[in-house]
Amino acid sequence: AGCGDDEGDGSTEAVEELGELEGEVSILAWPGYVEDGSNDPNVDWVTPFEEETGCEVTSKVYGTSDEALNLAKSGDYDVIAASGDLSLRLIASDEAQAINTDLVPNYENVYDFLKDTEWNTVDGENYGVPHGYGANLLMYNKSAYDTPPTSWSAVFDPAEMEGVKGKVTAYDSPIYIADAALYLMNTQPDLGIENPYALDEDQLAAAVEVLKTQREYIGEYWSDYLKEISAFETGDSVVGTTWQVIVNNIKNKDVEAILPDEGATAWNDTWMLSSQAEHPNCAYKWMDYIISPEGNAAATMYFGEAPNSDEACQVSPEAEEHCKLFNAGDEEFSDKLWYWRTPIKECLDGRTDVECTDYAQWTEAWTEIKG
Amino acid sequence: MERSDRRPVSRLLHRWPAVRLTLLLATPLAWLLLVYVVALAALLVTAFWSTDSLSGEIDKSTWSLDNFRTLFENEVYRNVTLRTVGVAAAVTVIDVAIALPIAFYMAKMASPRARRWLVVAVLTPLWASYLVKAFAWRAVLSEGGLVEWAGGVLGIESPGYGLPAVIMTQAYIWLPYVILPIYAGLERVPNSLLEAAGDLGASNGRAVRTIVLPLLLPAIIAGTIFSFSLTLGDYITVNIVGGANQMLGNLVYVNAGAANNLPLAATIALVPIVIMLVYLAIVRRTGALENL
Amino acid sequence: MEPAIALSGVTKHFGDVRAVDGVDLEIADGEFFSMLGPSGSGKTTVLRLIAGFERPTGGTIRLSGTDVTGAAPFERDVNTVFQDYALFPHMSVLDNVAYGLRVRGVARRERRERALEALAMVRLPDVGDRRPTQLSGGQRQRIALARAIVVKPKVLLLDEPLGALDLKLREQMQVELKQLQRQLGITFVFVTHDQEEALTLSDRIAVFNEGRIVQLGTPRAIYEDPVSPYVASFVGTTNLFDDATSQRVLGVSGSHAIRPERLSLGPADATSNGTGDLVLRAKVVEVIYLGSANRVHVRLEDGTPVVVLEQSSGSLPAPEHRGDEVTVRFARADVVALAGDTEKSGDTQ
Amino acid sequence: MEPAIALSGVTKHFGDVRAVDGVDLEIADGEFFSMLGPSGSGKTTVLRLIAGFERPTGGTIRLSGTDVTGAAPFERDVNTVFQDYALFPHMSVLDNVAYGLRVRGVARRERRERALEALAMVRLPDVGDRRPTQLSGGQRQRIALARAIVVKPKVLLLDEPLGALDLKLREQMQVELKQLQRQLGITFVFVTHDQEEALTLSDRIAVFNEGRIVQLGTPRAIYEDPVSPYVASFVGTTNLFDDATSQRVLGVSGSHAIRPERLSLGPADATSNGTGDLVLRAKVVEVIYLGSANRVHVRLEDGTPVVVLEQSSGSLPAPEHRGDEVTVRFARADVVALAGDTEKSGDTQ
Amino acid sequence: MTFSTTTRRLLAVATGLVLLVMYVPLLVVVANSFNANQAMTWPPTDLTVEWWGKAADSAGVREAVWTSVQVALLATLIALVLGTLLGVALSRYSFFGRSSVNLLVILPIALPGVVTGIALANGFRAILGVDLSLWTIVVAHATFCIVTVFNNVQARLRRMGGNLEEASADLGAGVFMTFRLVTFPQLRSALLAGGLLAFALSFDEIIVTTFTAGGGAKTLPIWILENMFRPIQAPVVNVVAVMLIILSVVPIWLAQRLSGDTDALR
Ligand SMILES: Nc1ncnc2c1ncn2[C@@H]1O[C@H](COP(=O)(O)OP(=O)(O)OP(=O)(O)O)[C@@H](O)[C@H]1O
Ligand SMILES: Nc1ncnc2c1ncn2[C@@H]1O[C@H](COP(=O)(O)OP(=O)(O)OP(=O)(O)O)[C@@H](O)[C@H]1O
Ligand SMILES: NCCCCNCCCN
Ligand SMILES: [Mg+2]
Ligand SMILES: [Mg+2]
Repeated sequence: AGCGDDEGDGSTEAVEELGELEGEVSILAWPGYVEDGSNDPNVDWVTPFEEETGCEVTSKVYGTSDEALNLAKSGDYDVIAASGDLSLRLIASDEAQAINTDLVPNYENVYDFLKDTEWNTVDGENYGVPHGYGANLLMYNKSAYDTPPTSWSAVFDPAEMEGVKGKVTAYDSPIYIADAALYLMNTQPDLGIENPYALDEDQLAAAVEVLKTQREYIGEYWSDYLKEISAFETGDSVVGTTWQVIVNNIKNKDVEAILPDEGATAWNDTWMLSSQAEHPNCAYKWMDYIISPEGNAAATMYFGEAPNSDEACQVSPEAEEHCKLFNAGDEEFSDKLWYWRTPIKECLDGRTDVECTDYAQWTEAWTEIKG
Repeated sequence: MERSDRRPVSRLLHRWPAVRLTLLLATPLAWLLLVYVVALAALLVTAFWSTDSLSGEIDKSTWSLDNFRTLFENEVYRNVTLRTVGVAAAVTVIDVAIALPIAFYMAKMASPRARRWLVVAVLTPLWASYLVKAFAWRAVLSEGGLVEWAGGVLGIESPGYGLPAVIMTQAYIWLPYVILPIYAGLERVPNSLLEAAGDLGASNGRAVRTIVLPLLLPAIIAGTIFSFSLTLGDYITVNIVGGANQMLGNLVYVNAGAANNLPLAATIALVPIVIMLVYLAIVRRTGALENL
Repeated sequence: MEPAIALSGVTKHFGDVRAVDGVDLEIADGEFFSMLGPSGSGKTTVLRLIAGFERPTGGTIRLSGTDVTGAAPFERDVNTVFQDYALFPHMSVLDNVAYGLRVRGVARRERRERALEALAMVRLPDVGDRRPTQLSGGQRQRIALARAIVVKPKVLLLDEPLGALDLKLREQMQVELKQLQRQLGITFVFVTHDQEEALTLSDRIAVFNEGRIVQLGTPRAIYEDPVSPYVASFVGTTNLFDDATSQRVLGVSGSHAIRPERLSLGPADATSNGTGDLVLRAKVVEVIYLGSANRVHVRLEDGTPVVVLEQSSGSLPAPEHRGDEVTVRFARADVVALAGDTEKSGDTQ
Repeated sequence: MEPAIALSGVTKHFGDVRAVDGVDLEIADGEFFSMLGPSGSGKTTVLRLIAGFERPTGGTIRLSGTDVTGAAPFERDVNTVFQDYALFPHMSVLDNVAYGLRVRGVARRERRERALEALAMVRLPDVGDRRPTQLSGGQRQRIALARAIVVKPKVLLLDEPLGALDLKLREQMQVELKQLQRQLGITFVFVTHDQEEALTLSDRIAVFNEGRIVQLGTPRAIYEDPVSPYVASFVGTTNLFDDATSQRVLGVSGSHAIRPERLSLGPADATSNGTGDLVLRAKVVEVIYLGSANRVHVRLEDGTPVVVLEQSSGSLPAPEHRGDEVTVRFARADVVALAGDTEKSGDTQ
Repeated sequence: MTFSTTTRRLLAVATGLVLLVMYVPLLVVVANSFNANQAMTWPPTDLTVEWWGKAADSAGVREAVWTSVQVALLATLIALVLGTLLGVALSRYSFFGRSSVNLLVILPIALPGVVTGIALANGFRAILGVDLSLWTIVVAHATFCIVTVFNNVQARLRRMGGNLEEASADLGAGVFMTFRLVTFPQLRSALLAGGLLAFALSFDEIIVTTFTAGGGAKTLPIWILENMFRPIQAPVVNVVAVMLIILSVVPIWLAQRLSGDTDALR
């Protein structure tokens, strides 16, 4: 079947070939993923795409994965940049359609360890192409410590937090429960946590307990980076989770970030095609463009995450520099990362004897933790 | 009367006041009912449904009181409600306390010329974006921020981020909305009443307490509707300067906009709705609703 | 004894406007004192100065000998009945009346009793529970009065208290005011621009013009011996003759005035008959029926317009129609010689 | 000829209030017709019914023979001068005056000319460019008049047009109104509660009470032959004697009235001297100086209070002080026999 | 009324202090627009005009401002029409349910924005089945702006009384002509006042807008919120805010000019 005539029915069959370009495409993405120079004339990778394909881009940004799901449901968007905690929810709610990676030539460059992962592939069907990835690092202000922390215990162990009480920060989303679970995985093996996104009720309760304790030491939670940057810049916060891009933007020399020994939670974003896409052909063009070395390098460098291919790392000396900083392609580094997934009842770690807690429960728990 | 023949519509309208009234009311009422009341009612209905957590689809087939149970049984909601109402009340009290003397000075003491300028001065901050102002307060209250920077000599410490910061920032942002109705209300209190009170032996303070305040009550309440309701629903300021705290607005926002649990969001939203309706019902008799 | 109120050299400027311009005034204890004058002549301002709502630009104000020039209204033993009544809309009538007692810390019970007494005094014993808005204009006026007298001030200031009432009610209230004043023995300072009211009620009257007192005296003195054409024409209707007319009509020089009621009409052929009265030929221009009298506008032979007031006392035949030939008769003694200019001030366009 | 205005059986209820209660009334072309009555008696409502601002609950209204009962104000050839003037504050005086012409589509030029003419007629030729707020009360009143007459209505309705003016100005405007009406030949329907004003100006007067016309007639008829104690006491001051008093004082039965100006005072030992006049002994209670007259309150020997109006005509000695013994003299012919009850209505608390 | 000099001074000082506190955060905004540190920390260490240059080049700002102006103008226009109709109806007629209508008008402003936001968003999408767009923002804003116009109109009409309209009818003007020549001119400054407040409310609204904005419609507050997530852009936001403060003088002065009284500013 040609593309574009069966939109909206939630078909999961990937198309065979591309049809005529529609002349426009509507994109839903994290801030900084779709820059057309309107905010800064020097930051623009959309215009070349538009010139090349004739597909006029409109875009909307979202603040959290949860907000994105809501927006995606409106059906206003053809392509969606989804983190791992969102992608499965989009698929489950029939908001995403399977794609044909053959129609995305640049797909072949993508690091293998990003392909066919649980958050972009279901039952062997690809639901998108990988964009970039990054870790939720541990950031701290050296001046607050005699010996700089090396473990997540810096933000979970009361003894360690005592010295920085009121200056600890954490990411403001239910998905942050996974960070606590990861910590428990290492500190309380008895709980039997195998995957921080697959928690049964007891395991969740344990994580919640850790977080409730942590709550006493929290100065503020963050979800937008300006807040996080300013807090570390001024010293309102001295330790907490962060993204590499935030570290890069902090001028305070005492602030640095590490990947702790336990590893970390992380995200890997996927460009997905909406099941309601009205401009699927332009959408395919966009997906191909944004994972192309040039497009991908530009976007991931601007946002501050690792690009999805070595080719992207080689487009310029700056890109090479960038890739080093972000450990791009470093599988060893990547192995330490637990990419965001959507917790569901069916345990992601393969357990069948228990039911796991789903995202709704996590959300409720998060409300409770914050109190 | 040749004139009359040219105005069939005017004549008709004159003859049938009910027609005139109907024509006047039809559009605005239809708007308010169709756009707003229906939407609110639908929201109320939603509160009895539930959401599938993975797909985010609303399950409309089963009606249940689960959301209400969550709301009433989970301590968190009670705490957040109390916290939010407390913050809103504090903001309102502070705003009224600040607005009264300012408005009094503007309306009863300043020269007409100064009055104009004061009104402009009070209004101008409204145009600086709400978000920008909230962030400016972040800079004011931060560690080593303006408060500590300027107050350093005096040993003044910033309260830091948290509920006091939320209260200060919200009080700041909504202050003009409270000053204006109170100022307008004061202008409507005839000077002769104040004079009569003084004449009968009341000191100025006494005259203000026994005459001005009671007469001003509707205007004050009109102002409090703004500050109270705007604070009651806010979730942005608390994110910016509220430290680790959350308010009702955050819960509604997180469930509706983020967690995609509209039924629960609708249920939580009923809390501020009920609070405001009760408040409106109480103040309705004072005539405040005509002073907004 | 010290005068109840003494103003000396009191001046009040509002920017460029000299609202009050060097007023010297002594008002005796228990006097019913009126201030009469056209709009903007400064009456209200003088009152507000006495009450303490305004501070004088210059001069001093003494109450019973004490200098109160800088004192606040609540420090003065003086109460005001405002023109717009200034009743507190959020209080019941009783609370309004009791207000002055309340701020003086009088106990609730006594407050109530004395307020009810005051209400009885203004003959409204039963409206205590109402709100001021539920009263008619005349009733509000009396409540304002009751509110002022309940604290037993030494001086009561009244700014056109009857201005908003209709004629019938106004006359009734005039009588009551006068009675009340006598009964209480309080000094009344009464502002009005109704000359009849001033004449009816006052012991003494001050006629104001442009911030100054132009004449001060008893009603009779003001009415019968106006010092200037301005006063003559402002207080009551009068026939004013300027110098030229006086010479022509009366055969004397200088400005003169004669009141319409001092003139009488006679048949066209009447003569002075040796009474010494002046008898002048005239033609009737207009007859206005006033019920208790006729106001007859005539024109003398030389064209001078003259107004004659003929009381319908039954004895004189009612003058007939316009155009009739008549004679105007008056005694020379009733002609008042005026000082000052003949310019008629007080006329409003 | 058809009457300019004819009301038959006109009734207007506001909820339970019967504001107008079965009024029949014909007003002739060119008549100066006044409606007199206490507050709330329905005068304004009748006017508003004629103007078309209210629709009658019952009855019909005809203008020059045409039934206009259901017609809108803008369909009626009738104009109103409002008590508060209702000048359009956002328009210049000229635009105000020209308004009626503008809505009739008269060309700008002609509009201007005719408006200026009307302004000249009310003797304010130069204020066209001002705003209404820049005028004094009296001037506004005239502008309201000019605005109403510029469209040459057949009937002009005036609702207490002089109510807001002070006495001096009011008298002046009365004269001008009367002149204007004569000059234009328009029917005037004039509402007032000032009886003197009604007497002064009107061809005929309707006295209202509780939504009904209680007497209709010329000023003289109303003043001199009141049909009831109510009318007698409402129009002018009067001495009312109820049946018992009449028998005691006058020796006749039934209610009677006599006007204060029909009474005169004499020395205590005066007698009727065969004139047939009644001479009664009395004691002076109060003397009120009115300038042009003295109002003397006396008490007859049997205790009946009587008011005597003594014009200060110069010939009589001014009556002395309270407590003096005097005689009251009057002609039997001046006593008016009244029908109806003696209850004095029209008194307002 | 006389007040003691002490009272006067005390209140004058209080007024001055409050105004000072009102303007200090605005000064921080101004300072930050020149602050070389993009995290807007205090005090600014280095000054730069870089952000002003960036703001001048930013098409996104311009588009967002234009979108906000469009939304605010349209919402204000609708509010003016609906608010006037309601104001006239409620001040010139008494009818059954009058106070309920009054309450209904107030509800959208009295209920918190987040409630209005989710109710309308849900209403648009689930009930009416319309896509969110600029128009849904306009509808939402107009709904809570009606009350500002309504209140001003009602207050003005009550003060004006019915006499002027009767005088107009009396002089021969029909219903519409009376409205055009008398009622409307009388309402003008009230409409200006209500409209200005409505415009301000809409222009700065973020919460209701967040819920009712579609993909294509980006109002200025939304743009600002988005850019708060973009560290590199944050200082540009301050520049925009400073520009807004400066530009706000235009409508405020306009209102003063047109109405000649402070009435229009409420
Ligand atoms: N607060 C004020 N500010 C400026 N001018 C004032 C003020 N109060 C009074 N005036 C001016 O002072 C003059 C005297 O005013 P005042 O009110 O005393 O007159 P009045 O004799 O009471 O007049 P009316 O009979 O109209 O009440 C007037 O010219 C008036 O405009
Ligand atoms: N619109 C109305 N609604 C209800 N009652 C009304 C209305 N208009 C007038 N009335 C009542 O009708 C009666 C007659 O009123 P109207 O205004 O005609 O009296 P009036 O003779 O003009 O009195 P005034 O001398 O006080 O002007 C009064 O009792 C009044 O309260
Ligand atoms: N200046 C920001 C004002 C925001 C007002 N929002 C009102 C929404 C009411 N539901
Ligand atoms: Mg005065
Ligand atoms: Mg009336």
